[in-house]
Amino acid sequence: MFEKILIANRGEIALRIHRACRELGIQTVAVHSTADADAMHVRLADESVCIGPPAPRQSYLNIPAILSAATITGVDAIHPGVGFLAENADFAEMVQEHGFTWIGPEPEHIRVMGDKIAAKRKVIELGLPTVPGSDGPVGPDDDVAALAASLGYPVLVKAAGGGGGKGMKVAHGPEDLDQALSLARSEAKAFFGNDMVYLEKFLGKPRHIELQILGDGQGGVIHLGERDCSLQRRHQKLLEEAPSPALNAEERAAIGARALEAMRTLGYRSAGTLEFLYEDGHFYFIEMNTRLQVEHPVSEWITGIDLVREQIRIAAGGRLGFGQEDVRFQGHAIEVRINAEHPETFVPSPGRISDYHAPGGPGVRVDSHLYQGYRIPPTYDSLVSKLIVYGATRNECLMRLRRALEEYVIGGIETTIPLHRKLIQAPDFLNGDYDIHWLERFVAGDRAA
Amino acid sequence: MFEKILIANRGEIALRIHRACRELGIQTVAVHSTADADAMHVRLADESVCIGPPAPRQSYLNIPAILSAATITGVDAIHPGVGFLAENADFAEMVQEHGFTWIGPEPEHIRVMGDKIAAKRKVIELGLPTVPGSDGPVGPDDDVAALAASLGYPVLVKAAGGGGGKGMKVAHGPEDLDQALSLARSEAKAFFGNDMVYLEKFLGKPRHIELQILGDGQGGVIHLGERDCSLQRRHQKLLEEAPSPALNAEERAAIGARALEAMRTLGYRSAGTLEFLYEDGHFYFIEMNTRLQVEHPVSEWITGIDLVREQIRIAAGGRLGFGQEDVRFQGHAIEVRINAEHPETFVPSPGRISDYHAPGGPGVRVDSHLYQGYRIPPTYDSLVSKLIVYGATRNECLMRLRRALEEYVIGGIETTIPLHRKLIQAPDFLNGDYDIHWLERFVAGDRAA
Amino acid sequence: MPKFSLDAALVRQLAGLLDETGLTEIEYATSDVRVRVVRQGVPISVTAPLAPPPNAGAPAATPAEQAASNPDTVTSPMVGTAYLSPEPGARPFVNIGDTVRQGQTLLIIEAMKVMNPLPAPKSGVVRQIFVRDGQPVEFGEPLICVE
Amino acid sequence: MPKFSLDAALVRQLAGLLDETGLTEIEYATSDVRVRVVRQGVPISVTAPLAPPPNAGAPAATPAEQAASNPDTVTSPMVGTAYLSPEPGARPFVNIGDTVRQGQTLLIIEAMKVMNPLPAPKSGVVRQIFVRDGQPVEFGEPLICVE
Repeated sequence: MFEKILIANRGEIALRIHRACRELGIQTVAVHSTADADAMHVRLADESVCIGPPAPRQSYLNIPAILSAATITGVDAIHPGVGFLAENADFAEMVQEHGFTWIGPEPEHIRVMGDKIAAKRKVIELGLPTVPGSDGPVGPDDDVAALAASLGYPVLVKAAGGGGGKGMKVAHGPEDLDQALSLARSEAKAFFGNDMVYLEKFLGKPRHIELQILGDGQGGVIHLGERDCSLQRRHQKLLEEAPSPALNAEERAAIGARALEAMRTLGYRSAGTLEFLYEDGHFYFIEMNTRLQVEHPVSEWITGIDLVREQIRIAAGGRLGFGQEDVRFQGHAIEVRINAEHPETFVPSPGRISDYHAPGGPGVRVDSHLYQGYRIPPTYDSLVSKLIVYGATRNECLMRLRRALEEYVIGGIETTIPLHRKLIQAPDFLNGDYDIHWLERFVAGDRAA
Repeated sequence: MFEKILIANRGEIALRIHRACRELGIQTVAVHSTADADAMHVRLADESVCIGPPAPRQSYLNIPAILSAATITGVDAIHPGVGFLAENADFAEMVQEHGFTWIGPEPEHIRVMGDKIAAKRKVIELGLPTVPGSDGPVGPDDDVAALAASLGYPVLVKAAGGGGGKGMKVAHGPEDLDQALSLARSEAKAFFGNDMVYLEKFLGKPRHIELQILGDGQGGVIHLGERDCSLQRRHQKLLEEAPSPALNAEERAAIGARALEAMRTLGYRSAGTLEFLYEDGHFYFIEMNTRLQVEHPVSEWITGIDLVREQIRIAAGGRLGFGQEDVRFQGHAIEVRINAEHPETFVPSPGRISDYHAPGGPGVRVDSHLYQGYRIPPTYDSLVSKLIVYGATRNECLMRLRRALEEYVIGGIETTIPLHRKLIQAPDFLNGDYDIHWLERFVAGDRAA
Repeated sequence: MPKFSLDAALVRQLAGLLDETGLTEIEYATSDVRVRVVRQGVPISVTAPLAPPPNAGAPAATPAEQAASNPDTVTSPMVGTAYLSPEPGARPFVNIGDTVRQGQTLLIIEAMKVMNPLPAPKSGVVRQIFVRDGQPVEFGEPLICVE
Repeated sequence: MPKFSLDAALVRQLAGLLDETGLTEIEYATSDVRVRVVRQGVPISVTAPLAPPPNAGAPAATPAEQAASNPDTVTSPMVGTAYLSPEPGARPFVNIGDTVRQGQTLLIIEAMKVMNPLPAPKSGVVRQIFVRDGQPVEFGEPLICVE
């Protein structure tokens, strides 16, 4: 086992990794920017090294600085956390070339999954379902009507060069197709200077459901069930739960079995997440995150598996030591993300924490680097706390979440706690009846009210 | 289900009950003395009533005041918590006579178990093992040698009127018996004016092991396994763990089956605890606590059963709804009691909390009414926080405890946190090799060092 | 002698700068004038564990607290229900402006179905009655003021 | 009488300097004007989440912090290992008391197996050397003082 690990990250995730290390009897080295000298994980770490000024490019993304810090402190391994360099295959390779162990997947797997097109090709080869569509741009000579019919309406016409919703048109039936094609083509031409378009099956109200994977790279692979992360605003997840209120045991087992088969073929090592859109009983792969995720605690709680501990054990050469049949799903867990943002306008709110009191009692976990007197720097992302609650049933879990949100005090800055307090009153949410567009509407309606 | 519950207690246990109520959607009424107007549970409760001055006799033990508070707030039920009136059978009866539901056992069961001699007689009748001994005083005509031989050496000669170790002598073999008898008799005569003595089997290094019981009073009874509470100083528990490192599954099942049979015969309702001494594979009943216990969270964690929620459900007429075969024991849990006391001299240390930061992350539960700026009144007991940690194995649990103790900050007063930090280094404790005398020796050695 | 002229606007401006900058003291002097403004840090953290109650930050005591600390105020010796007259519909024991003798019943507190008369602790004039007939009262709650 | 003119920008600038330097008070006077700004004791709770570090409560900055804030101090531009001489056993680049020219190499920082010479930012005299040969240094760590 490792004696000393460098944590190449900041905030709550750095603290999370520090805790896992301490519980394994491993010493920690915190690297930090000048803006984070007083950060919780820096104060708790056995050693700390200042690696640069506040700007991430000069500190948390500064590969030479991080590798130098690893060298001068003599660590065995580097954990990249979430974000920053966690999915940088070059960094993973350099870590290994410098003689440190990389606590993460094979760089090759990071690389292939980091490229959207390569990833899609790869998982199709591995037998996972993706959003069906044209294999490439559709030209004037293609039988678009036949293709659209084979995909099943509604279909989406999408600019090849596009993004941000521009050059995207939905055809709800054959009668819309021509118009959608010509509109998308002219928008594509106007915005991207290229009128090539793709055709894709359109999902009107999908859920975002992802599967937590853990492999040892030695043949052992399990999944920890799914997380429902449909509650998003501008593609930022705000609340995640496991299991999904939309899935039944058969669907879970079926997608789980396909995913295990794929990951076993790939020989995947460490923690990873397969993200899917889910609609009408079907899963459509969107991407794979080859790292730990912010919302990993909900999977930990319903399975009793400590993902960070397992990442470290596996990186040290350990095997999983158990199979899918040993993974028991028990109860329900919800994570709410508490951001330093105004709960209605979402304007960031850095500043000094004048009051801090975390909720306690049974079934409550708080992963946060906040403390009274801490000053949140304006330089980094706004996630300041994850409140995770557990209950034997979803209803117990919801009631506990409500009670914990009543207790949580973060003073001196604005946070999204009031938004979560409103969310927990919304009948749709309580009924588990939401898709990836629901939260945007909820927030908009809320602001109009 | 109840709409409103009065919590007739203070401190962390009042907060614990408040949390259970909120999670069931039940409103709470906090009653408090003038010294507790700023207490956490008072601030979180839906309503609060000041019932008297700081002295417990005039507030938390003031039955008319509590019943009046229940009347003017219109509650459905009263939860007595732990201590104060929790084992007062008269109070339980008065609560019922005034038309409120008593969240606890039958007053008759509280009464019989509250009397040491009646309790011992009762549990013998119910088939539980007690410390064997003479049924009454041994006279000059009794065949003491035969009785001692039947109990098995060593035996304890005990003054009938005695207490505090006076008039107690141990005979390690037949050769010591006459001298022990005559010494005990003369001490008994000198100290208590009565030379009658009892004979009892002597336990040299017993463990304190207790069994958590939960009955619905309608035929349903389960146990939640044992807790090992051997780490005591002056009969005050400082750390409790479940399961006991000394017991194996057969012993657990055997004592559990006998206890269930006894409690089913008794028709026990609500939470309760059977306390035993345990030595060389044998259990000896010492007393039954007919209430919730401070250390209930460790049993909650290894079984997933919320004891306070169940107490409330059962008081409202609910049935258990599951049997012993449904109770699954999983993992290991430890509770450390954090008292506002000097960690070496144990001198109480009330005062203002200048800094407060509770540990977080996976597998950590904190039940505490502390907050930064709170002033601990000097009037009540010194328990200010319970840190409960969980791990898949005892070793994981110990490592997590160590890490959580590293994170816990309580400033402005002295606490027992430093003692626990030392305890977690002690090889005997880490090996689970301790009895009820161990902690006294550890503390004494520590102070001499 | 020239009249002292207070530049209140300047003080307000400096007070605003205190807020803006988070300073606790500013001293500013020129050859003609010297101004020093100070704001002592109110430790907000005392009320940490809850969202601040509606009156948080108000330095003054609540009216009830003020009344309770007035030595002329009779506070409730127990939890219960206050009755201002001996029975429903009867005339109240005392009215504002009445002169009362020490020991005279001011009102009744019902607790545990027992009626507990509350005697006047001293002779004087009833200045205020803080409770309504039939109102629940807690320990220490101000009931009546006899001066 | 001249109207008092408050230079709010000056107060803000001083408040900013308080933040930047970690001071609690600045008094600044010229022949015409005197300004003093204070920020009361940074609450101890800033160091809450840990048992106070050994120097907690010490109001003064640590020597390293003092050195780092001295404009004559050259701090490390990167994480690495500091070498005071071009190769093992060679004479050091500079010694205390030496006069150096702007651009002259003061020491070398090794990072990622690359030797990075650190040039003197200005000409002057070497007053202090804060690091030993071969010592690991972090970003911003004081290395050398050239006055």
